[in-house]
Parts: sequence; C-alpha cells; structure tokens
Amino acid sequence: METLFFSLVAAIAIISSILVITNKNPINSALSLIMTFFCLATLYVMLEAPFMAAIQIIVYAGAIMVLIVFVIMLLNIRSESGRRTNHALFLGVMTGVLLLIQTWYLLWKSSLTGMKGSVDSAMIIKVGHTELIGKALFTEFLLPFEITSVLLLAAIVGAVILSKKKL
Amino acid sequence: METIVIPAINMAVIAPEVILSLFAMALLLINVFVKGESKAYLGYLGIAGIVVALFTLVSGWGFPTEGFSGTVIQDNFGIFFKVIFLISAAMSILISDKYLVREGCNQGEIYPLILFATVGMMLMASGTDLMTIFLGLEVLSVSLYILAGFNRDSIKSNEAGLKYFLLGAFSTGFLLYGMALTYGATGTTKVAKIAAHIAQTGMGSSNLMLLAGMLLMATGFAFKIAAAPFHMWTPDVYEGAPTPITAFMSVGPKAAGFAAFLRVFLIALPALKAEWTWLVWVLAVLTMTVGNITALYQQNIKRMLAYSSIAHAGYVLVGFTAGNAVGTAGIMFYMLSYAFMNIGAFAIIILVGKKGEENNNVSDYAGFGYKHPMLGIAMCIFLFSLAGIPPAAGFIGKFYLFSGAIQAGYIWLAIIGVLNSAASVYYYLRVMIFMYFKEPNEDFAWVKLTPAFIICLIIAVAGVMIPGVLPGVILELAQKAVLM
Amino acid sequence: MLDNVWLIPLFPLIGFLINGLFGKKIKNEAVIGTIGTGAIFLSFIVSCGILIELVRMPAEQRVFEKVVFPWIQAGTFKADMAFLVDPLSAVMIMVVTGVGTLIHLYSIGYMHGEEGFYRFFSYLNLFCMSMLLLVLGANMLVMFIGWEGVGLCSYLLIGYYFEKKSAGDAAKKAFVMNRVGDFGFLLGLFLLYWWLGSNHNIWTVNFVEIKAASHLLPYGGIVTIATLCFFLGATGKSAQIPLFTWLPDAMEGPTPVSALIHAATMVTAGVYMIARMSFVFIKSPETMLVVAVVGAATAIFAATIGTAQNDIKRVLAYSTVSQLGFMFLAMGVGAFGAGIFHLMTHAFFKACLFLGSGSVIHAMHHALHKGHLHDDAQDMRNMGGLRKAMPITFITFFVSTIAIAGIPGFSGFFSKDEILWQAFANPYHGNINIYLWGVGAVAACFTAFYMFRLVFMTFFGECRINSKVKEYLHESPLVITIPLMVLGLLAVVGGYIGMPKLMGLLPNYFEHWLDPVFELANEYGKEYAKVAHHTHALEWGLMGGSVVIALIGITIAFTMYMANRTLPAKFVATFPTLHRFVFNKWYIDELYDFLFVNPCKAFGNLLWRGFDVVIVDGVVNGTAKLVMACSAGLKGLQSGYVHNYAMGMALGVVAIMAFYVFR
Amino acid sequence: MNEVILSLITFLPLVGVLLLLFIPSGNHGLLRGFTLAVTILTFLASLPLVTGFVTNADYQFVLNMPWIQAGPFRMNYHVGIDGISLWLVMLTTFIMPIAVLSTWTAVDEKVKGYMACLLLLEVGMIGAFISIDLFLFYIFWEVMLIPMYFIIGIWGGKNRIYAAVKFFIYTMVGSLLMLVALIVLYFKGLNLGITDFSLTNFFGMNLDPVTQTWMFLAFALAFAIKVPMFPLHTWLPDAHTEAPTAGSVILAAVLLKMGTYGYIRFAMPLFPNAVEKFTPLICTLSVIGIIYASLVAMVQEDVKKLVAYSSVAHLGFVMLGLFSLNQIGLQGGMLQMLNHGISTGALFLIVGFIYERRHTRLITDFGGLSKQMPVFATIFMIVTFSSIGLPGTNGFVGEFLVLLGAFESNIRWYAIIASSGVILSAVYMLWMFQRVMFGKLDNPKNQKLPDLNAREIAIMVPLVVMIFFMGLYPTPFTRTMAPALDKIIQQTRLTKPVIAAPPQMMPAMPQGEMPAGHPGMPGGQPGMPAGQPAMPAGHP
Amino acid sequence: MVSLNGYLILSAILFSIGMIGVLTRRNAIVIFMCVELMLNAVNLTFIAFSKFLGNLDGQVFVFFVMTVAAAEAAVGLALMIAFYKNRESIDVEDMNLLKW
Repeated sequence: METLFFSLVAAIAIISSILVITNKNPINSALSLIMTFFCLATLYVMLEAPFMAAIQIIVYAGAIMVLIVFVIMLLNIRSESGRRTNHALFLGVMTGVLLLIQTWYLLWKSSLTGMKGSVDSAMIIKVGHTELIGKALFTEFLLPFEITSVLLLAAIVGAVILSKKKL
Repeated sequence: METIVIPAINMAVIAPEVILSLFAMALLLINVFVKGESKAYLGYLGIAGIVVALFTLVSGWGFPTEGFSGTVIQDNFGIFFKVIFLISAAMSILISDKYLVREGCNQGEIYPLILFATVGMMLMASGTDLMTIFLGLEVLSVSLYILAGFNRDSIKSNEAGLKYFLLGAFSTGFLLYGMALTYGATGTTKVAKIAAHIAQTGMGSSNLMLLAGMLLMATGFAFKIAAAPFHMWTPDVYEGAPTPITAFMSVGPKAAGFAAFLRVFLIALPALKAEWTWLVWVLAVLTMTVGNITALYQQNIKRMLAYSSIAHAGYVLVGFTAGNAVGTAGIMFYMLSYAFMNIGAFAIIILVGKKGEENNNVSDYAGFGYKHPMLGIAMCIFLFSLAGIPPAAGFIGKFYLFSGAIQAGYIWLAIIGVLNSAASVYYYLRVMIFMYFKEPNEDFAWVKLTPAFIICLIIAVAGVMIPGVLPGVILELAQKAVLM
Repeated sequence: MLDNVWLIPLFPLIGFLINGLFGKKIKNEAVIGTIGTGAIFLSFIVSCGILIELVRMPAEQRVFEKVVFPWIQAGTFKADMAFLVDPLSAVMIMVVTGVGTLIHLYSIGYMHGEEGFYRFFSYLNLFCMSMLLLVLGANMLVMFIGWEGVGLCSYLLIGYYFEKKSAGDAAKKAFVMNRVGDFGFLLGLFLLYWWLGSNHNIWTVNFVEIKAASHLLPYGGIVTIATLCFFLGATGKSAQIPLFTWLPDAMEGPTPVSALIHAATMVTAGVYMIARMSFVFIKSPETMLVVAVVGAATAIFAATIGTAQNDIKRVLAYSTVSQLGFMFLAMGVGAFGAGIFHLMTHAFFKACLFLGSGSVIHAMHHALHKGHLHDDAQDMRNMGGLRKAMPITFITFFVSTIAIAGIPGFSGFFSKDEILWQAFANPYHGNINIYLWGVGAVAACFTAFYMFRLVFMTFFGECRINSKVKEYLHESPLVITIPLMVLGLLAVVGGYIGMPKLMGLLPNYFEHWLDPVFELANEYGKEYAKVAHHTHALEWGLMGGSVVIALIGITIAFTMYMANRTLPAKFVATFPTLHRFVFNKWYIDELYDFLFVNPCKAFGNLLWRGFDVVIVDGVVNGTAKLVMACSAGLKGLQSGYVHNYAMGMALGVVAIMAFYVFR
Repeated sequence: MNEVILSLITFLPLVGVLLLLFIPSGNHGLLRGFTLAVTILTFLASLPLVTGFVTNADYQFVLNMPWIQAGPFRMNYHVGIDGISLWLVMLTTFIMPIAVLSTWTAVDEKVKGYMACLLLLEVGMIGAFISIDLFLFYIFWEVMLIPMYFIIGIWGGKNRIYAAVKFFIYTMVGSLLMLVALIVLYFKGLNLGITDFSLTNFFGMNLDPVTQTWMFLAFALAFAIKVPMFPLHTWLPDAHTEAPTAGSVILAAVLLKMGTYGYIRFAMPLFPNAVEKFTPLICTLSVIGIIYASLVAMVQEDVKKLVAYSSVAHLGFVMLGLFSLNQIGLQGGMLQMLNHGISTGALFLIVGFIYERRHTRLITDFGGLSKQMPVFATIFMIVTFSSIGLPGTNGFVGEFLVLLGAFESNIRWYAIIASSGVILSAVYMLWMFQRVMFGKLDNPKNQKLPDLNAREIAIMVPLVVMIFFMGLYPTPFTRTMAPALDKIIQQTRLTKPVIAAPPQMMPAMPQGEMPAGHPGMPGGQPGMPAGQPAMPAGHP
Repeated sequence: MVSLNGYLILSAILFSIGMIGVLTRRNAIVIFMCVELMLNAVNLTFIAFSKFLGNLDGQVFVFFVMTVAAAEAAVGLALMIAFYKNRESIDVEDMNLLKW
C-alpha cells in the first residue's frame, strides 16, 4: 500500500520534473516545478518529517517559486525561440543519463553505513518533529543558524543594489 | 516540553568574524549618510575593521580552540588562511575606490559586501562541520555574485555576475550531493566525527557511497578553486567583474576554497587519501596545463591573469597532491605571496585602465616602463614573482610546492609543473616586452597615484620581495599551521 | 757565452717591438733599417760567439740546454721556455742570422720608399725571432712556437701588399696549409708523449730527454704513425707534396721575403725538424721510405713545373720546392748530414738567386715606372740582355746558378752530389735506392735546364723590354749589391767545408761537426741496414754522371733559348697537352679547390642554412608554434556559453565518477 | 676581513644600483662614470682574492651563515672560492669595466637602466661563481637571466625581442629541470643525514646509477644549454648578434662559462657513474660542435654571427677537456674558459667598434680597413690569432692542453678529430679577417673611418696584455687550479688511478698534482683497454 | 515500508533530470529552476538518510539549503533583471560578450 503510494508520487514527481525541462514556456516549467515540490513534500511526510514538508511548501513553493514566476511575468519572457542544437541536446541528455546510471549503480551497491542516531518514529511522535528540529537548530547548529542571517543580509543588500531603480 | 539548553557559546572562536560582520553592518548604515567621493572613507573604515579583526585573530595563534559544539574551530591553519583573506580584502578595498569613481558605480555597499565575503571565507577556513563550511561558502558565493555584477550599467559586469551565479549554483548542487552522500555514509556532518567513524568502521574506498560523496565534494571545491575542467567560468567572470573585485576573487576565494578543501580532505577523509591523491594529481596536471597554455594567447591582460590564476591553482594542487607537511606549508606560503603579487598586478592594471574597462590590452602597456619607471619596476617584480623567478616570493612558493610533491615521490608531477612554469614565463614576459621593448604608440594619460594605491603597491612589493629573500619566518609559521 | 743564448732571439724581438710600436713615429727609413738590421746582426755576433765556444768544446760535450723560465705546467705535462744549443742548432742559427742580416741589409735598399717600411722591418725581425725559437727550441713546444710563429710571419709578409687580393689569398693559403701541417705535428707530439709516458712513465717533450729515452721506442708501429704525423707537419712547412702549392703563390710577398723565408730559412724548418728528431725517424723504416719517396717525387715534380714558368720568381719558387725535395730525399735515405749541408748551401745560393731576381725586378720596375708602362716587371719575356745593364747582379746570379746546377767546384755540387750518392748508396731501402737516385738525377737535370733557361732568358740575348725605357735600366745601389756579392761568394766557397772525403782534398768538416747529433740515429739505423759495399770507382762514376747530367740540362737550355729560339714554340706545338699541364702546375690548385675548399664551403652552407636554421631551430620554434596552436585550440573551447561550461563541468563529474566507480 | 671579501665584491654592484637610482637619468656622463667606478672598485676589491689565495684544494674566504630554515630545508648563505672559481670570479670582475666602457657611446638612451642592468648582471654572475650552497647558486643562476634579458631586449638589434625571449625561455627550461633534480638530490641526501644544501654534503653519496643518470641528465641539460653544446646552441647566435656589444662580451666571456663551470663543479663530481656512462655522448656532441660550428662559422656573412659560432666551437674544446678527466685536460679546459672569455670578448668588442662606425656587420660591406685604421688592424690581428690559438698567445695553451689531455685519456679518438678543428678555426677566422681588413679599400663609406680612439685602445690594451701574459706565462693560473682540479678528478673518477711517481726529470710540482691520472699507465685506468686499438703496435 | 534505496534513486533521477535541464535549456530562469530541482533532489536524499539513520542533522541541513536557495533566488533574479535591463534578454546564448 505504502509502496504503491510512494511509486505513484515518485512517478508524478519524475513526470513533472521532466515537464520542467521540456516545457517551452517558462511559466509552465515553473508550475510543473511547483508540482514536483508538492510531491517531494508528500515524500517528506512519508519520511516522518512534517516540519520539512511544511517549509518545503511555504518556502519553496510559496516564496521562491512565487518570486520566480513574478520575475518571469515581470520580464514577460516568451517561450524560448528555437531549441538548442540537436547534438548539444543529445550530449546533455547522454551526460545526465550517464550520471544517473553511475549514481544508481553505486547506490544499489552500497548500503547505509552511517552511525545510527537516537531519533526514531516513536520519539518524533512523542516530542514532535518541529521541536526536535528547533532544538537542534538552537543548540548544536546554532552557529550555522546565525550564519544564515549574514547570508540573507548579504543577499538582501545585493538584491537591492542590483535592482533598485536609481542609485 | 523540556527547555532548550543553549550550550556555552565561546565567542572568542568567532570573534574576528563577528567583528567584521558588525563593521559591515555599521558600514551599511553609515553608507546611507555619506555621499559621492567621500564614500572612500567607508572603505578605510572597513580596513580599520579588518585591522581590528586581524589583531584579535593573531592573538589566537597557537591555542586551537573549538566552539559551538564542534561546528567551528580556531586553529593555526585557519588563522593563517584568515590572515590571507584579510590581507587580500584590505588590499582590494584600497584599490577599489578610484576604480568605482572612474567607472561611475561608486556605491558604498561594495565595502560591506567585501567584508561579508571575507566572513564567509573565514567560516570556510575554520568550519569543522560540513554545514558551516557550506554556509560559509554560500555567504562567500552570494556576496561574490553580487560583487561580480556590481557594475550594473556594464553589460560585461552583468554577464559576469550572471554566469558566475548560474555555474556557481550548479556546482553547489554537486557539492551538496556529495555532502549528502558523505552524511549518509557516515551519519554525521562533523569533520572530525566523519574521520572517527570511518576509522572505527574501517570503511574505505570499498564504500562506494562515501567514495562518491568524496568525489562530488571534490568537484564542488574544484569549482571554487577553478581547477580544470571546472575552471571555465573563471576567465569570463574575472574579465567581466570590476577589476578590484577580480583581484579579490582571484586570491581570497581561491584560498578559502583550498582551506575548506584541505580541511575536509585531510581531516575527514584521510582514509581515502590513496583515492583522492590521484584525483588531485590529474586535476593539478590538467589545471596547470590548460591554464598556462590558454593564457599564451590572451590579449586582454585581465583575462590573461585569469588564466594565469587557473595555472597557479594548478601549482597549488601540486602541493595538495603531496599532502605532506611541506606541500601544505607550501600551499599556505604560496597563497599568501600570491595574494601580494596578484593584487599588486591588478592594482597596476586599474591604474593603467580607463573608463569602461578600456586600456586593458597587453598592447596598451607599450612603453609603460618608461612613462612610469617605478610602477614599471613594481609590475616587473609582480610578473617575475608570478613567473616564479627568484628572488621573488613566487619562486620560494613554487619551490616548496614542488619540493612537497617530490618528497612524496611525485617527481613527474613536479617535472610537469616546472615545464608549465617555463611555458608560463612566455606570457609574463610578453607584458614586459610591451612595457620595455616597445616604444609607446600613443602617450596615454598620466596615471594619477592616490595614497591608497601607493600604500597598496608598497605593501605588495614588500610582500613579494621580503618573503622572497628571507622566507624563513613565514615558512616556519606555515609549518606550524599545517594540519597534522 | 752559451748562457746568453737567450739573447739571440731577444734582439730581433726588441727590434720588432721598437719598429712595430714606434716605427710609424720614427718614419726615418735609415733609422728603422738600422734598428732592424742591427738587431739581427747582434744576434749574428752572439751566434758566432756560441759557435766558436762550441768548436772549442770536445765533440761529445757539445750539447747545452738553457732554461729561461717555466712555461706550461699541467699535471705531468711540463714545457719550459728553454733553448738547446748543439752543433745542429748552431749551424741553423748561423744560417738564419747570417743570411738574415744580409737580407735585412738588402731590404733597406729594396723596400726604399714603401709606405709600410717600418711594418716590413718589424715583421722581418719577428720572423727572425720565431725562426730562431724554432731552431733553438729545447722541446717540441718551444719549437712549435717558432713553427707557428714563422707561419704567422710568412702570413704577414706574404700579405704585405694586402691591398692586392692575390696577396691576401696567398697569405691565407700559406697559413692554412701550414696549419694542416701543424695538425700533423701536434698529433705526432701527442702520440710520442702519450706512448712514452703511458708505457715507460716518461712524460716529456724535451728533445734531450726523448733522445735519452729513444732506445725504448719500438721499430715501426707506433713510431711509424707518430713520425708520419710529424712528416705531415714537415710537408706543410717545407712545401712538399701534397702541401706544396702555397709556396709559389707566396711569391706575392716582397722579394727579400721570398729570399729569406721561402728560400733560405722557414721552408727548411721541416728538414731541420726531421734532422732534430732523426733518432725517432730512423726507427721507422716505413717513414724513412715515405720521406725519401716524397722528397724525390717533389724534386722532380716541382722541377718539371719550373721548366714552363715565365715569372722569374715563380721559377725560383718551384726550384726551391724541388731543392727541398732533395733535402728530404737526403733525410729519407738517412743522410742527415748531407741534407743539412744542402740546406746550408741552398740557403746561400738560393738567397742569392732570389735577391738577384729582386734586383732585376727592382731595375725593371724602376725602368717601366719611368716609362709609365704597365708591363709585368717579373715576366722574363720582357727581359733579356740585362747582363750589360747590371753586371754585378748578373755575375752573382750566374755563379749561384752554376752552383745550383751542380757544376763541380761550386757549393751546390758538393751537397747535391752527396745527396745523390747517398740516395744510391743508402743501406736502408734495399733496391729502391737506384730509383731514388734516378729520379734525383733527372730532377737535377731539369734543375740545370730551367735555371739556365732562366739565366738565358733574363741576361742574354737582346733586350726584349720596351725599347724606349732601355736607358732607364741600370745596376741597383750598393746596399743591394753588397749582400749579393757576399752570398755569391758563399755560393762558391760554401761547399768546401763539406767536401766529400772521396776527393780527399779537405776533410769533411761539416759531417764531423754534425756527427755527435746523428750518431745515435745511425746507431739505430744499423738495426735494419743492409751493409752494401760500394767501390770508390762507382762513387766517382756517379759523381761524373751527375755532372754530365747537369751539363746535358744546360746544353738543352742553351739550344732552346740561345741557339735556336724557335724550339720552345715548336715544343709547345708538338706536345700541347703536356705543356698546358706543366704550365698550369698540373692543375693541382684546381684539384685542391675541387676536393677540399669548395666541398667545405658547400657543406658549411648546407649545415647552416639547411640544418642549423631549418632543423635545429625549426624544432625549437616548432615546439613553440605547436604550443601556440594548442593555446588557440583551448581558447576555442572557452566559447562564452554558460551551458558549454556547465557541460564541461558535468562531463568532468561523469568522467571522474566513471573512473572511480567502474574501475 | 677574509670572510667578507666575497660578499663585498658580490654586493658592491648592488649597492651601486641603489645609488644609481639617485642619479638624474639625464646626466649620462655621471651615470657612466659612476658605473665604471663601481665596476673598477669591484675589480680592485677582488684582487685580494688572488693575493690571499693559498694554493690548496679547500674552499677559501668562506662565509657560512644560516639563511632559510623551514621544514626539512636548511639553506645557508654559504660562499667561498677554490682554485676553479677564483679565476672565473677574477675574469668576471676584470671583464665588467671593459664591458661598461665598450658601450660608452653606443648606448645613449635609457642609460640609467642599462647601467643598472649591467651591475645587476655582475651581482648574479659573481654570486653564482662563489656560492657553495646549491640553493644559493640556483638563485643567482636565475637572477642572471633577468638583466641579460633586458639588455638584449631593450638595447639590442632589430630582431632583439625574439632573441631575448628565446634566450630566456631556453635557459629557463633547462634550469627548472635542474631545480627538480636539485630537490630530489636534497631529499636523497636527507635520508643519508645531510643537514643543508651545501655542495660539500653531496659528494660520495653513491646514489644508485639509475638515479644518477636521471639527475645527471637534468643538470647536464641545464648546463649544456648554457655552454651551449651542439644541438642546443641555436639561441646563442641570435642572442649574440642582437645583444649590444657589452651584452655579447659578457655573454661570451662569463655567462657561457656558467655552463662549463656547472659541469666541472656540480654535474661531474656529483654523479660519477653517470659521467662515466655519458662521457662518450658528451664528447661526441662536443666534437660535432667543434667541427659543425667551425663549418657554419666559415660561411657566415655577419661578423658577429661568425664569432658567435666560433665560441660554440671553442666551448666544445672546453667540454672535451673537462671530460678527459685528467689533470692536463681539466687545466686545459679551465684555461680555455678564461682564454675564450678574453679572446672572444675582445672579438666582440672589435666587432662592436666597426659596428659603431658603420652600423653594419656584413663582411661584404668591409674590406681594406687595414689601410684606413692600422691600430685597429694590429689589435684585430692579435686577437684573431689568439682565437686561432697561435702559440705564444693564450689560445694555444688552452687548446693544446685540452687536446693533449683528451688524447691522454681514453677519449683519444675524439681528440684526434677535434684537432682538425684547429685547422678549420684558422680557415674561418683568417678568411673573415682577410675579407674585412685586406683588399682594396673601395667602399667609399669605409674611406672616412677613423681609427680607434683613446677609449677604445684603453679597452683593448688590458685584453691584449692578458692574451700574451696567459700565453707566455700561464703557470700562475695552472698552479692555483691544480689542487682543486685534482679534487674534482678524485670525486669524479670511479676507479682511482694509480698514483704516479712524478717523472724524475721533472722538478717538484705542487703536492696536489701527484695523483693526476695517467690513463695510459699500466693498469691505470679502466678506459685504457678501449684505447688500445688506437695504437696498433703500441704496447710492448 | 519503502526502502531507502527507493528514495535515493528517486532523488538521483530528479538530480539527473535537473542537470539535463541545466545543460539543455537556454533560458536563464529555467536553468535556475533546474538548479533548484537538483537542490531538492539533494534535500530528498538528506531527509531520507536522516530518517533511516535516525538523526536530524540531515533535516537541519535541508533547512539551511532552503535558506540558501532563497538567498540565491533573490540574488540570482536580481542579477537577471539587471542583465535584462541592459540586454533585453535572459537567454544564455546572449551572454557571449566574454569569451576566449
């Protein structure tokens, strides 16, 4: 049952992501990308990461994609005029496929060797996913968390000076 | 619901980063109130911040301290690299003001952004957790995307920024995938713990997941340090970006990339040394050769130096291949001297350049040596140092790098290296040919030297010649800073 | 006195320095001439003193070595600047300084008014110094200084009229050919030095020491090779086959030079060298034979050419070559004494002849100059009947001619006849010696012929010079004629000190004098000599024979050039090819050009234009070009398109993964 | 005092450069005068080396100070001279003033830079000769390139850029490979417990032959390029022809010696086995070089090119002498180095003189100059003959000893072939001399030529004096070199020759010379049997 | 219960698709979206690992990746706008001033 559901979602994700790269019109690509994101969110839920699923929807689908769509609209970009030359296309696809084969092969060959942690589904249900993440963020990963602030600040500044009308 | 216990925060560990960030924010605020020419003072304020950071930094020399539950460490290795970052940042700031005014994009934000980038680099150098390193790298990258495209009105600048952004994001993908696989294989993102786990489970190259993780991370870092075949963005971006930023980019981020690269590979993945050594070997050869050979043809001096910087990444990779004390010390020494010589060269390029990135062709330097004897001599010193001819720091650096390789038994690598640097001599000489052997075709505008430039050049020359003649001290420090 | 032997080369050196450095300032010919002549004259005095002292000594002690200063010291090799005085070198210095003095004197008159007067005298002094070093050198290296030094001087003096291209060429030719000889000399030296040293640990180039060690040398083998090398050196210096062609060209130099260098002294250096090392040469029968044959061949060969030349000096030049051939013949048959004897007498009469011809040319030139004519002053066809105009010259010249022709009672007869006899009677070369004698005899006949041809054409008959300048012809001044007379006298009496004992009138002083030098050689010679007894009758017979031969030559000359003037033309008409060959010196120069000179130049050009520039440099520049081509190619990859760059990265990743995952 | 002399003469010119910066560029007279003064001062300061030199094999005037100490590396400022470097240093200091004078008037633009380059060059050259520490040597070796590059490139002829770059990169390639070999050597030594880069540490390391081969090749290549040996010589004619007179003079007189010096000082004693293996090759190349260069020189139209090729030939002799590996040959080689320095230097000066007057170097443009400029003619002739190797001039002693030494050793056949070079040298030099100086003075441009002026004579006189002095009394040189050379021989020879009692008739010679190998000696020397066929009935 | 490999391979597929997109598309924005796709694929890997390893580091990492993505989006789009202003296009084939 679960496997079936997984395969269904996975299929949708793959199809929509293929649509992302095949669609001529950027808007369509964007929409299919959002579709993919939803699928991923679903999978996150299946992986007992509801919080991640939530911010996946909120941040990605909500914020980033909206921004992208907005820009697309702003620049009102028509669909691409003429595709890349065939051999470039072919080469690209080939490369991708090769990479896929390789990763597939090595993932197939390898098992999970990482050290097991203490968090299991029971705990998640008991404590709550969000709290666990929060705790991790504010204790162990405090510094990275702080760094993100610098990162965002820099990004904002950049965005402003690059795109504000008059200096 | 239990309370969150915030672990003890050891600010000392990240004091320099904090100081810089604070200064950056302060600059952002002050920027609102200063107008026009006086924006230069922002730069000087920034330099003040850098100096302060520098002092707090060096005070930590000799006492490695961890902090923030093992996500960051302040050790000699980090400190040495951070010094390089700070110096390059300061020198780039010194040379940017004049340029910004000339190119008519004199916005104060550039200084805080440089500082942010520096913070990012410092975090890369001192991060002991893949997350820290990743975020530091992103801080750096994001700031650099902006800086590269900083001159909004110049198409070249836009193009540079955009190209850098797209490719940078692309490479980030690989880096992340690599980190993910490593995480999967070891169950942690902490550099030290990764090593420990590998050691205790005794997994090695047999573990394909770990191996793939290593390789993908390597490609990610290779992009940052512009190693072939991940180098192709470099010439375009360097050429398009505002010259001071090019100077900055060619030195700081490269060094940062190496810092992170070294830390991750030497601390976390020593078990795979046999594997990544060969990878790096190949990268080194490719990078040196491609960089040098392509540089031979260049007419635009910025672009030429871009290729040359690729080649230098190659030389440094030679030291990396060695992976021994000499090699690593060589890397540090080399990056330091490279900061001086390259930024010095770019400073002169800015001086010679005209509005709209004009006058950047090698042929524009005809007779330069006679018009400005002193600048000419300085340029010669930088170029000879880049070419690795004694008694300049560049030579000592190369000597150490190749010695490292030889000590580790990679004699062919060293031979390829020296042959490369022999080839590289040609294009450095070409500049001098124009500077001295050709008569000035049209007498170009008298270069106006601001005090900032004079200081920058003096520092650069000193930084090239003194370590060149008496490298002992710095080499000793580098030896002390080696990881292991 | 012996201790002051170093003075002998010193005086000319001083003379050279004074004239060379300050001659231009002095200008006054008299002073310059006096300095030059005086210098050599002083050495002549010293030489006399030394000679006298030697004579006083008992024969066996007549060897004295004087070390002036250590010259080269390297490892085992040691060569001092040292002089060796013994009977042989005594004879040589006497000849050199004596004849030298006379010729210097002569030159004062002859070179009168030349702009390079001082230059000439300084060179002449320099030459004397080198020559004296050559003959006095106590080891091969000092000898070699002189050996090359005289080469240099002859270069300078032949090129004295450097504005004439022919002079320049001749000078160069002379030096280079000498160099070829020197190459041989050096190799011989190396061999001898190395062999003695490596086998007997005697590392030396000193003649006395080598002589002392010579008993260690084997017969033949190594010695043959070494001596042949030395002989090559001798041929170069003494203009023997194959290296003789430079000497006739050397006549481009002023006549006194021809007299001094190319007749009396330098060209005899080869002979002297062999004599000096007789004890080595004799140890190699093969070499001795080669020397003898080459000598004989040269004698006849040059003589034939001499018969067809019209330039008075060239005739004399070929005669010199031929006479040198006689000397080598003597050396080759082990008659060292005779060879040196002929060397001396030849120095007298040939110097006299050259100076005489010089005097003639001087007169002719003077006359033609007066008459503003541009006829060749040296061409005998413009001469004739000069005996009335210049009696002294004529007499001295005629006497010397008789001497060289080998008429009994004159010096040439004694020496040449001795050589011929030895050639016949020598015990070394088995039954070849008869041929050696035969060739020598024929050569002697030719000698008589062309010399008298010369005399007849020059001094007899009616004067063929342009009639309107006849009256300008007159005898040369005293400064010129005095040396002529002295030499003429010597040409007559010089022979009596070496009279064959057969005649018994006088003991053969000369032989005895040289005995101590050559006895060791004769000692070694006995090793393979076949003692053959020749009766006095036979010797007398041969002597008569050679006289007859000479007379025959003279008669032919007389008939052809006095009695019946049309004969030569007839002769030419009958044997055109032969004449053309003889007249053109058997085309030897052309042959050499064809064999060596042109190929060298062509090859050099090939190497330079073909190899150096195209191949060697081509490789270098080619590499550079290749790299630049790669550069262009790689540059092309940098297309500027993001997706290409991304593709590059992706391919990189894939490649790396592929390498590691699937290996 | 003794310790600092070397450093003094090395860095005096550097001080000169610094002071030079304060002289106004316009004041050419002062610039030239000052530089001349500095060089002369250096020369005077170097005289105590000769007077104070004690004839033995050790390094003297040694100064050894720690310099770089980092990681496994210890580089010292370790300088000193022995009999070999002594004379080369003297040659350098002796040539410099002459070089400065030589382009007194010819270089009249950018004089300041020019003089600075000359002085820097001197620093490099002296430094390279005196350094015992290999690293230090390498530094100076490279430093030399820079000023020479500028001298050729800035003040050179019309094709100067090509020549300069060729010179620079050619040399660079070789020396960088040498650097690699140097480092390898150091690490090899590190395992054997050496402590620093001082040359003296590396003797008798008995590396395995294979390593030796590679390292010798690396060293040999670097030096062979500098010498230059046959196939690597093509940079020389270009560099020589394009360089200004002073440049050519220094290049010929000193820089080329760097190569041969490198061989005798480093390449040979460090890698004996390799030397034994490669002697045939190197000798072959040298002999080819001699003949080849002579033939090529013969057909040159450009006087300077001709002289350039002639120096290729001369250095072929030097190499032959060095690889004959016996006292005679080595001394010959050393003398030949000095001689070539003086004679060829003088030749380049002479070419410079006529070039200054006529601005052409084509032989065909001249002819009959003897008439117009007798003094010049005399000097030219003396120099020519010294270069031909006429006995009594310096050229002879060197050449003779080289050939003799080579002949004595087991490279006899090479010596025999090389001797023919003696003929060829006479051919091309005299032919050139004749075409330039003899003949009619028909070219109107030549009829006005002034004879040498006082300065030019002043330049030439010392050289001429040296030509004769060294030709007639070389003992001072040979005596001082002998012990050092013996040491080299000892280090390079694999099987040490039996020590020969000096032949009786020879008075006592310096102690050091005793062991000078006599290859031919019974049981003496491995190569001897190889030499035997040369002598059919040679041995008893 | 879905195996880890299921998730990993899914993410690998997505990653490759994203890469193909980057390599084949010309529109800068689309390329950027493809990059985002790649990042998401990685996120999936992280979370899958974190689930099966039973520690949250992976999820925290994903959190940061999202932040980074946001920041990059802001900067990237700003750059594109700036470029578009000057060039009236964001087709990567028009970014060809800088080459060779």
